[in-house]
Amino acid sequence: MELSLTAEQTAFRDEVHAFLKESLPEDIKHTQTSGGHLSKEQHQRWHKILGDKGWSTPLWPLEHGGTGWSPVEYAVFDEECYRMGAPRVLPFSVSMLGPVLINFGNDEQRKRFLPGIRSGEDWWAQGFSEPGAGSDLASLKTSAVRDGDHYVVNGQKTWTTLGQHGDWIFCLVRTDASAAKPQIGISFILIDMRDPGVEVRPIITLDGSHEVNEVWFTDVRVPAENLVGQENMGWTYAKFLLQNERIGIAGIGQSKEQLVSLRRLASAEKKNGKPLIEDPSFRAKLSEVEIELRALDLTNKRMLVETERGMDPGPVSSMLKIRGSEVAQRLFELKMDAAGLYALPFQPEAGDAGWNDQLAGTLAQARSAPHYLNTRKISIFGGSNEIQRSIVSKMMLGF
Amino acid sequence: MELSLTAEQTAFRDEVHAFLKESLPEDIKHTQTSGGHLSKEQHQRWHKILGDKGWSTPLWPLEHGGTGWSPVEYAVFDEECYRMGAPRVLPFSVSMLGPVLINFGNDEQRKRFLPGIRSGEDWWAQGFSEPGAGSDLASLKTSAVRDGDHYVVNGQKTWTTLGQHGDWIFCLVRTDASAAKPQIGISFILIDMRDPGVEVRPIITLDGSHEVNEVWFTDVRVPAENLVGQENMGWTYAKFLLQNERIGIAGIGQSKEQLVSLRRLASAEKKNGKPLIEDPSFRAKLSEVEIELRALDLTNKRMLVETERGMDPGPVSSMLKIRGSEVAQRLFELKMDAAGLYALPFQPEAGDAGWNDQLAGTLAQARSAPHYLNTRKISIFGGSNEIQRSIVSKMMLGF
Amino acid sequence: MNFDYSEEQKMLVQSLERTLAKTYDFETYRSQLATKSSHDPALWNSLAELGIMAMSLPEAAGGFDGNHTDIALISAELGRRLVPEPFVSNVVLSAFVLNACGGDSAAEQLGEIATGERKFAVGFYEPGERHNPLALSTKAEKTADGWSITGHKAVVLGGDTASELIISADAGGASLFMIPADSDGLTVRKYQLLDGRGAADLIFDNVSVGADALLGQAGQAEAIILDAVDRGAAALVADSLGAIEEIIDMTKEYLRTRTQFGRPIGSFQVLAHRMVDLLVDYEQAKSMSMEASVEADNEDAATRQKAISACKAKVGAVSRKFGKESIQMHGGIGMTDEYALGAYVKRLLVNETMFGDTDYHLERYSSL
Amino acid sequence: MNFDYSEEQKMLVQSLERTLAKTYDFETYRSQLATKSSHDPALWNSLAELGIMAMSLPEAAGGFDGNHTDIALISAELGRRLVPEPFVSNVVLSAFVLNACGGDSAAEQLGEIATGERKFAVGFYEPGERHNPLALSTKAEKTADGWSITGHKAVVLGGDTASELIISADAGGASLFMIPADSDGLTVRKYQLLDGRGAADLIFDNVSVGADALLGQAGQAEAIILDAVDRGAAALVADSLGAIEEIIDMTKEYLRTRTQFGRPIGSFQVLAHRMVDLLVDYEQAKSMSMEASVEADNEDAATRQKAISACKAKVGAVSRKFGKESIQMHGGIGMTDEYALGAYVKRLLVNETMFGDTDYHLERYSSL
Repeated sequence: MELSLTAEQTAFRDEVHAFLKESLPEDIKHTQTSGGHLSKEQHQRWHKILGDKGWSTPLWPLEHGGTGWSPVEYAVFDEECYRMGAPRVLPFSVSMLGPVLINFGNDEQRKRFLPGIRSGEDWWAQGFSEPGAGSDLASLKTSAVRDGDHYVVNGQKTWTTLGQHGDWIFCLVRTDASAAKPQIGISFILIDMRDPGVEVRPIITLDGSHEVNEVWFTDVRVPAENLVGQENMGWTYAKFLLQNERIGIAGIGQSKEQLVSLRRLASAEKKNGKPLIEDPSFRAKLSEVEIELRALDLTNKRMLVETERGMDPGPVSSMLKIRGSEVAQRLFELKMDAAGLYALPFQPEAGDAGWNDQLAGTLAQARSAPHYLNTRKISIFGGSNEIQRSIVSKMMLGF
Repeated sequence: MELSLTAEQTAFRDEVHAFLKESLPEDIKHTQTSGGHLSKEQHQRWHKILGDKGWSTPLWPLEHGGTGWSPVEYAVFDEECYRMGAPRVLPFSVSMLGPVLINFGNDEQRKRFLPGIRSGEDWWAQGFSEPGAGSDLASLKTSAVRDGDHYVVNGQKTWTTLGQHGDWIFCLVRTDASAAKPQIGISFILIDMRDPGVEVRPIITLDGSHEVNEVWFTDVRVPAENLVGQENMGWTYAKFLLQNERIGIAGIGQSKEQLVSLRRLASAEKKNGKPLIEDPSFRAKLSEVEIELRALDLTNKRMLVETERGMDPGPVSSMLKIRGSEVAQRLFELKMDAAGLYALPFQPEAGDAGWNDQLAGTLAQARSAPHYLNTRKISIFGGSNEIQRSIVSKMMLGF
Repeated sequence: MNFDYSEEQKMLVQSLERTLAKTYDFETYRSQLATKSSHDPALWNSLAELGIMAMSLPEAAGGFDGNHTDIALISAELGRRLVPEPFVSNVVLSAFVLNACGGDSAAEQLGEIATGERKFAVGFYEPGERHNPLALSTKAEKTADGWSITGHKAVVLGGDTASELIISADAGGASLFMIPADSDGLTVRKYQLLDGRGAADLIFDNVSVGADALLGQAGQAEAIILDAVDRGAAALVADSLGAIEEIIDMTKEYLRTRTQFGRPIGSFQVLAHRMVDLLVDYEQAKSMSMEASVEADNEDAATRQKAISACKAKVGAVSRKFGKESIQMHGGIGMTDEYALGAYVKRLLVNETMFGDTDYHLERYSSL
Repeated sequence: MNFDYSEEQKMLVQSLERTLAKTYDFETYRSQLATKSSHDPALWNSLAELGIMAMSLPEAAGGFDGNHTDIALISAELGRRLVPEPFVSNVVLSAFVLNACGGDSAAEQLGEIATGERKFAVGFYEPGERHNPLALSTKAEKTADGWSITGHKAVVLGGDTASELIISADAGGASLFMIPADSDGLTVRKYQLLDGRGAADLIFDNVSVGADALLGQAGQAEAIILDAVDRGAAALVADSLGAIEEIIDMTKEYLRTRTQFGRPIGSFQVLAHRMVDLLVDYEQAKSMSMEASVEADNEDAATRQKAISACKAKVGAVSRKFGKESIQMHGGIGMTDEYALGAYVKRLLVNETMFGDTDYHLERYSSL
């Protein structure tokens, strides 16, 4: 047993560090570390820089542009990114769609779409959830009816993250309404969001930010060649996609970054004339979450290694998502509490690029409550923690 | 709104206080406040003293020997008992069986049994749970088959608290095995434990104490006149009995007594050279449970008053039991933690009357872990907290 | 011992309920937020006409000589409807301070509060000293014809709408001053809080005021400050209870009607049982809120502080749990701005944090 | 970075597993408890023959020069089988102290530990000073031909079976002494702990010992004490992990097979989801336990202490939760002495509390 990095892994970390130091644009780093929202241009610029380096799709098979990194190397990369203030590439194209196209798409589709994913030129959105189909994803209603060499799509998707920037959206649609079980009769299809009949409507979340959207489809004509895999087999691909998320799902890098920023805030705040971070009751809470994160970091690496060796990945990703989201939410909560009274003024624009009005409190204080509120979502979206628990209990208890 | 006691209520409290001061035997007080086990003789002696005063069955109707106290007066009495170190009368005869006999028994049964309950001369045990019927009480299997003017009882009851002292046991038995639903076909019957075929076997609990028992029935012949109410209607009486428990179910008096004893222990223990009770982290935990108990005390009184005015008693007793057990368990847990290393030596006899061996640590330390372990039962027995939550959710959510 | 409200109290609440039900629903709230103001004069006037500002004030000032249980009842209704108007800053804090300090103009000013025609706000807290209302860096120096004040007051509730600002400053010990909002050298940095209520930071740079700006005696204000904060805390706790009751209704309804996997989500045991725990917590919080509303008027400071801190800590912890759990149970819809739940969760966050957060009160309780 | 055990380690554990499976089941454990002794010479000898005492000891003393991951593996098996034998007090604490202090007889004594033929115990803690191993009231005064020791050592693990007692005493600073258990003036008050392991209180009343009773240098023992305690803590944490794994198996099995309301109780969602949370907690505890077993040998005290405290605090909290939840899920049967669950819960309680409880380590972690 050896829990330190090997010499090779240390060298790899140094390589990542050197690359990020040289290549990460200052403005992107600043937006990222101050808790602001990256603009579309910032997202795409950074994606392209990584893509040019060959690091935008590290977990793909080598022949499609992957790096061949081990899970531990990926974790090292992930952490170094957060340590240096580098954003993560959005998961929709790289971690979700890409593996599906590689495994279930055809050559034509791979040739057409993988380059735009690697470079970040194509902005992909995810079209799974619907108003009536949240946790119960299989009850989705958006329909795709075959009409010659097209499908005609009608319906509504929701919670589409950053769909306002989208060029393309991959959707689950119902192609056979008469199927015996709701899981049957679903297909996986790619829709150009610039086509007529596609409308994106913003959803403002309770923290005042515009991150998610509704996407409406009215008689949208989608070429049949945009169907991925076989018709009515979409549920299989969707399950593959969701299980495939386990690497990075615990959010270790992000939580380590938040821990640093929490410590910074608590050092600046005062209690009884001394820095808050020296207060015994605050320290105990800080230590608890710090220890939980320390454990999660090791658990994450250990489980990824075990998965590589054949352990069932199903419960692993769910377990990591459950505890990872709890740790992240706790960190944001402590940050809000540490911010004190200045968590209360509501200045949601304060995180936007270019906002230059006068703040009540510091930017870290101003962003603390919106961040707390915003991160309530991480135990809801992408399969709520209740759903994750049911997945684990099904696999490990049989119920 | 007036949250203090009225002048009448204060006078009543003083009356209770004066009576206890005069009448509570020193040895009983000592066993009770040192966390020991009362002997059968001590239980019965105290029951008789209360009975002679007319206070052993305070909540019964006046004509059967009740006192006519209001719920708040009963709460005042209960608290004063704990403040003075007086034991509570065991609930099996007084709170459980008595009201059933009064409401559903016949005159003959009332004449025969109520006096022995009031005086405490008859020791009653409860025979509800069975090995296969814990939370799912209605699945009980003990059978009573009519044979002339007797029932012949066969089967096994378990978790019978202090059944080793029992003269009588009231049981739920199955009188109709063919009934459509398990709740139907159950009868409520009184069995003389001194009859042939009744065998009591001790269950030692994980804290090393003998408090609960198995009671086995082999061809026990019970006179038919010992059937309470109608045959096959026992489930109705059992539900009545369980709902009837709400007064006192929150265990306020006992928890207040434990809080005092926890403070005493934490004042004697040292941490970093100062009394543990001055340690900020311990104080925060102490304050949290103290505040929870303060709230529970008011909630208890408020709900009892509301129940008197017609609020549905069902969710009330369940809610009080849930939170009351949580508070009590937390107090015992803090006590064990406060006891430090001297919680670890296992000296289960240390609480028994007459035990005079040399202790490691103080008696309070020695009893702390067994008490912690023993009180895990209070969220299990008498309808687990899970069952209580289901009762409340059924009533308040409809599920 | 009884837990009942008087007939007068019940009538007042009923008329307030009726008025708000008619004039102030969630859409009204959202439109008001869109105006970037915490205050709607028409609404404020109609509330004043109901007598809710006057209820707890002394008869001499045109009030009805009520007590803090009146305040609690009114606050609960305002919380239940998300009303952002500056009730607490005027009727609870300012009125208490003015009444306690006496002085020539107190009766007149209390009268103006009772009718709602003039607005005041009270600022004790300062940046960088968290929840301690007695930590005082703001200085008042004696000048030839009055005082010169320099300092910074943080997140002053109602500071955005008040024409008169009552603040604490060090003038040989904690002292209270009343200063017009338009004074030279005073910057009033206005904003809205998470839930739409208004506040301001007040920055005093050698602000000159007359000798009559001093309220009460110089250096003697500590007891009044602590008392005022306790009353503010008790009012916000009641406000939270109103909000929590609304959250309970919304969540129960959602659990009953939202279906997933072909059944109402409330029929999933984990959600049902968590809802039960919330209901028990609510009953506990309600009991503490009742006690706080009675003890807020207690003249024995130690008894009052102990009850208020117990209540603020308990209701704070319960509020936090309600916020998290109700959003989680709602799922995605609970995350959206156009659904009312989020607004209630934010109202609770403000109430938790103002006048001492949960940790502050837990520690104060421990030290008493 | 890898999480693997060596082939030697796997073989050792397998043979230990096999031996215990054959010779030591729950009924054996209960019979041993009934004898009121923590020690069965036959079992002890068979464990010694497997080499588990020698595994981590230096080659010079007949050991295999192993490290703390060996200790952790062995401890986990002993915890899994509830073995009360004094492994940790001898092989972890005493062996470490003897090795660290050197001295003429150290090699011989380590050899006796490796074969199991002589038993030692180490006592640092004292009554009334909770979990601080450096709080020292016991005094050692210099006499003409040695030392005179007076004081009280609390809850000394293995103190009931040891013939030699190693204790800390103040001799111009923390110092270590080895004293025969049958010395005049020494009272050894023996008892068993909650789970059947043995311990004793040691009361020294002017106990005279020779000059050679001093281990190492007078006044220089603090670092050794802290290091020894950390190793003891790491061993008990591994012991807890073994017990927790057994609790998981029992509880999963019970959830699958116990029926109520006509279905297995594990099919009730609240129980299933709580079991999942326990499984996640177990994985977290396991990771920390692995880290502790590696870091226990770290020569950098700050790094070692931080890792040990993180682990002891985390595993302590998880153990407490496992104890409560597993009993609750079992219901009545979990409360009984004749069902194994309670014994595991008690084993966890002892492990949690010895060598610093959760609070102690959380505070130490915070201060590092």
